[in-house]
Amino acid sequence: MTTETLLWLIPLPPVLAFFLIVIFTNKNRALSHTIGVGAAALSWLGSMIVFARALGVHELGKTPFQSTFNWFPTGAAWFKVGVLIDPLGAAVLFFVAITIFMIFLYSVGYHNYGQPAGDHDRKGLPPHGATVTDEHGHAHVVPSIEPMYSRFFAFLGLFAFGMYVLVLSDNLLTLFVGWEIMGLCSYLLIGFWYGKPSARDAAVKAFMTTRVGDVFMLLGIAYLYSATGTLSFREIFNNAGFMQALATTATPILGLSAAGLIGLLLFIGTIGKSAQWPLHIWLPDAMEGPTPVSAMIHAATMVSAGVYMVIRMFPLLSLDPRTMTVVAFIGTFTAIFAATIAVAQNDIKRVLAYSTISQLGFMIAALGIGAYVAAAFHLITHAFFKALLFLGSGSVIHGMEHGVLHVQGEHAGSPQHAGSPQHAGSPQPPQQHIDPQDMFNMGGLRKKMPITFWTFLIGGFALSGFPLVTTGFWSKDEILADAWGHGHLAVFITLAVAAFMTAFYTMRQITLTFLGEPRTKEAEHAQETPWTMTVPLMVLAFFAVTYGWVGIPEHFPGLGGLVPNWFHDFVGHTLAHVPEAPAFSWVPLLTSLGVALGGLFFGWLYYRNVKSAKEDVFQIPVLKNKWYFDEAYNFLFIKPAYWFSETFVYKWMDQWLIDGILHSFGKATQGLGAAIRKYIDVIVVNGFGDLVGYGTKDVGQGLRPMQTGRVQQYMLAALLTVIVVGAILTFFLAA
Amino acid sequence: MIPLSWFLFLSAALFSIGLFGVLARKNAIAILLGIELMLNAVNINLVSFWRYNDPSRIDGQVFTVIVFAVAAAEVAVGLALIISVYRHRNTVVADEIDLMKW
Amino acid sequence: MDFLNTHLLSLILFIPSLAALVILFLPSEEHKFIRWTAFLASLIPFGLSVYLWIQFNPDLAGYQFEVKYAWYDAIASSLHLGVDGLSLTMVLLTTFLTPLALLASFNISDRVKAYMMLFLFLETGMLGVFLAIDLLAFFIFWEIGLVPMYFLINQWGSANRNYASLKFMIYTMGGSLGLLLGIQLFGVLFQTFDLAEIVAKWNMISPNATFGETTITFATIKTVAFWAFVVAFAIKVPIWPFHTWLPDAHTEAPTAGSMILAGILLKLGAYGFLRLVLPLYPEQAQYFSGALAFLAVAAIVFGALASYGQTDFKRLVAYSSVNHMGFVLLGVAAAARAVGTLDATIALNGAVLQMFNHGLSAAGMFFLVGVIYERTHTRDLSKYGGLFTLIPVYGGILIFTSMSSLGLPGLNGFISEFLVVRGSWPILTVYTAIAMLGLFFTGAYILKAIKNVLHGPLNEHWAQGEHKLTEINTREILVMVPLMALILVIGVYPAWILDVINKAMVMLF
Amino acid sequence: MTVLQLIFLLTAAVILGSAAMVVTAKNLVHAALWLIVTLFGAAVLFAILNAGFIAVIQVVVYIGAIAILFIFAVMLTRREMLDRGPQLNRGWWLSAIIAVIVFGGLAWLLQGWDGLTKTAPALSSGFDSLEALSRALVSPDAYVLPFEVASVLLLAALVGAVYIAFQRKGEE
Repeated sequence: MTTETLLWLIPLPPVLAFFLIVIFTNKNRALSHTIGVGAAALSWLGSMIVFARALGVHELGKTPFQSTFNWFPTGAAWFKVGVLIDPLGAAVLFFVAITIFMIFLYSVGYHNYGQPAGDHDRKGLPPHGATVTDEHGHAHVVPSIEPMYSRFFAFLGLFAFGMYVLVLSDNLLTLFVGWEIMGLCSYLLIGFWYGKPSARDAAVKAFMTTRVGDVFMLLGIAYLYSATGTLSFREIFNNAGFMQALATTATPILGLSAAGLIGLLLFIGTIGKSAQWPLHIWLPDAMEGPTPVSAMIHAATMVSAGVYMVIRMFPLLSLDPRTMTVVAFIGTFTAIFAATIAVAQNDIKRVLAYSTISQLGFMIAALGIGAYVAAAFHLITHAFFKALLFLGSGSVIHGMEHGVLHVQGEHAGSPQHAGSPQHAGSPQPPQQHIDPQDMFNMGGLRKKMPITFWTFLIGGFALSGFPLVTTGFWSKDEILADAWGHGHLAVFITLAVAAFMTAFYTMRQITLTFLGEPRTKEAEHAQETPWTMTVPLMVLAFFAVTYGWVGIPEHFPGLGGLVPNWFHDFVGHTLAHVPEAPAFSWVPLLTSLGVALGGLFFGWLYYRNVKSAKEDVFQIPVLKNKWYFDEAYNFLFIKPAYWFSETFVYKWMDQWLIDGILHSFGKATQGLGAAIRKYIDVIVVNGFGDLVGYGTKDVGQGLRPMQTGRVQQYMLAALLTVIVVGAILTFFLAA
Repeated sequence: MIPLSWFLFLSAALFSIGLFGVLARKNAIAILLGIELMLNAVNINLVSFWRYNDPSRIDGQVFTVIVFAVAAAEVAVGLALIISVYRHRNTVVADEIDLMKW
Repeated sequence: MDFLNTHLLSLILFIPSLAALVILFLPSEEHKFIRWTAFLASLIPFGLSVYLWIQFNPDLAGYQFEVKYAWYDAIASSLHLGVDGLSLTMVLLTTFLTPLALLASFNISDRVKAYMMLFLFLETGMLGVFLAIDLLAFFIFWEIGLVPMYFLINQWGSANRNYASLKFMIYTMGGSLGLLLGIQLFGVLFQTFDLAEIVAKWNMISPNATFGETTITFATIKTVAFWAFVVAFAIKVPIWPFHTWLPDAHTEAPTAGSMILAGILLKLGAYGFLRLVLPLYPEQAQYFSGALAFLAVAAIVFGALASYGQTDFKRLVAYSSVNHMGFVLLGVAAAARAVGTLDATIALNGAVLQMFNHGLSAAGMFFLVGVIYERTHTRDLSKYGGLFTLIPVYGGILIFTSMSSLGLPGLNGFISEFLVVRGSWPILTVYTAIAMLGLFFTGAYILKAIKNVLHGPLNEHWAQGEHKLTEINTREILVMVPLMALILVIGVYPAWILDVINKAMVMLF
Repeated sequence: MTVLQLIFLLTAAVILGSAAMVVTAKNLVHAALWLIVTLFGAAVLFAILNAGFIAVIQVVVYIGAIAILFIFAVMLTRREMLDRGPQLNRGWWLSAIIAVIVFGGLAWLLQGWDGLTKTAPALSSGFDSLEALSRALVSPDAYVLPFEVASVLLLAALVGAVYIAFQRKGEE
């Protein structure tokens, strides 16, 4: 099979799995997850083959794998869409395929495959556990299988399809298609437990917030398309004439060039999708979804998609320095802003969510200062370790839920609760004793869940940038080096502070969760998760460590040159002009060493003694409440929008003004009609009509007696008439 | 020879007498009798015109024959009607048979 | 076969009416038999339209399959039928939707015979507008379509149907008065009603020439006539601020009536813009394209906002039609301003495809609203809640269809909206940018509907007892399957239909 | 004055006299009998006019069938009418005047006509009016159609008369 054919085939298995599961196999759980995981495996296999072949091509940037076909006609020409694997695409495809496959596998365990159906579970709500009786007659409460198990794999399949489409696209339009399909899937998956109002609202929030970006992005696409007549990345970027024209055409907005404006419009799309300030608000709420979804959204796919798109469009963005400044500012600000919030969160997943926002800010900032390769590198390393962390946190929550159910089972075993399905018709969710996601309810889990602990530790260290062994160190170091090397001091300092905070809150998380002693009974009964969950953790942990080694700078003291800086070389060739790696400097290296180790150390130092949330000095209200952005948006945009829609547009404009005018027309016409009737119709027209009618009737009444019914009288009359008429004719007319 | 005018005047007189019968008699049967007189007057006219114009054209006689047929039919139906009315209303007075008035 | 080829259009046009006459002689108690007769009969025009689609040669300019029957010889009007790529698409949409609407009406048990007959007559009326290329015939079919719809709303509608049907009827008829006068003007001037001839002769008239004995110049006359046409079609589309009849009519109409109303009747107005306004008044359209664009953008934005502000599910969907049809007019306005350019062609492609797409998605949405209304007897969004649990198949279908309405890429709505935006951006930049606000709120109201109907805590009222909600049944699924299939097919591979539209647009303008 | 004229005048006197009796006789049986006299007179006139066949038919059909029918009818309905008041309407004088006017009008019309004094042409030898009549009645060129129609009319009258006068069960 040629590589081009393979490229076309890679996205298909997940989408076929989606349709198969939705239409045919949704009743059969085993078949559904087999299809889902199998499809992910097939796509993964295809991606690996493509990746291997891509490695074998010399100068893939100049001769990428590419194939197009006509999608729809525009005038005399056709709009072509196609698949493209250039170095950037290959690198992204690699991590996307692996993480997606791992997430599929992980979902099998996470949704408790093989467990009994829940006692009171119903569709749309998370499973509440099932009571089983063992051979000794003891009732235990164990985790129950997700009621919508098959549906989850269907959605995941569609999500994977969207991501593959996005990565494989050779043009902005199909990229946008994949982008939006993922948007839909994130909506469906965040709202997977749609019965919970919080999940439902989070889903809507996610969709609408990203849609703000999407409509701008659509404009950007339309603008770019009308300016160049094509949307294919290579056709635009490899055409110097286009680029020249885009860079020099002025637009009336902010003095930007056309390239700058297009870039800015597209970048707003990224702000929405990658949850950058000020559109970051949806991402933490998206934690309402099941954990594999969080991993999917935060690591492997959706938020990466935003960054991926800006990296793709980097040649265009870099044409206008003003746009680059905006990008750098947004990225840097988001990095530090989200980090401050992360410090004050207690929900294990929310910490990671803000951490994601912050790390995405790093990438955006890197792009903004022109560090193309560093951004791509951090995108990929981050994907690995953040997927690892999310899946790890999911594993922790899963283990904690086990503990929660165990404790609950003990209660259920006591006399007053024994055999208590009292409301069979209207299931009551069993009493939740504690929140299994709150880190202050955990502690000491390292003994209960060793695999989870070690993999989470690796992920956490990678996120913090633990020197030399973790990927995070290499990629973050490269960003700092670029910022320093290119003279963006403000960016450098801000990012360094953010990196310190990252290390700090990561260690806070690890300490609170795994170290020390269990703080609750539930945490004591936590249990390691099944192999379907731990295997993905280990695989991702492997990459979280090793992947960094492909991007060690050449001039790094000691290690530099041991392995060639393959990543920079490979991905850099995506661009027509390979960006130069910054010259080596001790300042960023020492800084990243310092902030990583310092953050980790202080985090451990402080939190090893903190026993409850009340003792935590970082529970600052403004941080805990995320700088009150949700409240502000609600007050500034959502409520006015709703008021404007319902009251102004509908009630006032449509119902009152327009319909009012219509009704007054109607009334005026009715009035006119009434007047005409009263003064003209009734008097003149009816008068005449009545005259004719009644007159005829009266005459008829008068003549009625003539109708005697007597034959002879009729005949007489007839004869008389004949005689008279005959006489008249004869004597007067004929004469 | 008898002039044509004699026949015509006779026929006119007979017609008028019949007409008077039709108009003046009370009894419906008598009215029918008057009609018979009028028909006979017509027949006399037809035959005389045949004889006095061109006897080789036989049309006058044919008409007379057809008048016979019509008269027979008319009398048959007319009398049947009268008998029927008589059965229902016990009268043969034409003036009393006035169901058709307004 | 030869007969079929020469009379194809007349067959498509009149078979529904013939079927209606056949139904007239069926016993009125045999509901099942009448339904099936109507449904099967309406499949014949669909089959013929597919055949027409296959036989149609998109590369030829002008009308194909023309037939001409003598009609009003005295005023030189004839029943002249023909199709080009534009009308072909609309004919296909009409004959495709009508059987589905009839299938959707199988639950009607009140005066089935009259209902089915009206529906079939309605189909003839609508097809007539798309097929006629004689202006008088066009106008007559235009008005014919109103009558069955009036009765469908008035007789089979819900509570406020009298008001809604009257508003619908008076508004549309009032609007078309100007159209009638305009058409009469052509008749008087050119002694013909043949569209092609009129377009040629009308555009030859110098704007400075005066009309008859008067001193009125043709520039004035053309401007007045232009607005007369625009108002007639704008009411039908409907374009803000002429749109208020639509939510009322839609909300009160029976389900299948709403399907046809949104799916096809609105397209008559848009079709009028493309078939008559642009060819007849290129200069005026260009001059007033800014005003048209303003109205279009107002429809897009206010339609979306009003939809977002609804608490009535059906009314919400009804307002979405205003929003979506605004994109059609935006494309038309862009094409009017820059006629002949590539951007204009793309905008027109988008507009026509948007007409087709909206026909699919709006019909589907109205049907789905009808399905749930029939079961719950309420349209109030706040009375639903969490129904996904009870009716997962319905929920899936609703999400799919509403995503088409939302313009999700991969489904049909995206292609057309993108083309319109792409085409109008270089021509009407600011308007297009403002229209994005409407696109944003499109998402808002769709999600609001899903949120209230399917998601959230289950409203226990519907969970058991006499109110227990039943799943969408096989017949209803069968109505939706063709719609969904086409939605997906156009979204994934639009070339088969866009090729026909594109060639027609290139040759027309 | 020839014999023929004399016979004519006598016959005419009989006809008019009996006709006057027909329309004035109180007893309807008498009126019917007087009608027979009138009809005989007419038969005589037909004979005078060389229409022997018509004369015979006049006697057979009119007197033999129609007049007898009248007598039957009179007898069937007699109960009611016998000698009960005048047999003429109250306005009989108006009828008389009209009859006179009609006669006067006809006479006035006739006396102005120049064919009045015409005399009968001689019948050609060998001419048989009966044969001519017969041929005319059955010849497709002449009167076969009216003849057949007349026969149908008679049949219809027969059926109609029977139907109308038939006394249905349950009546009376």
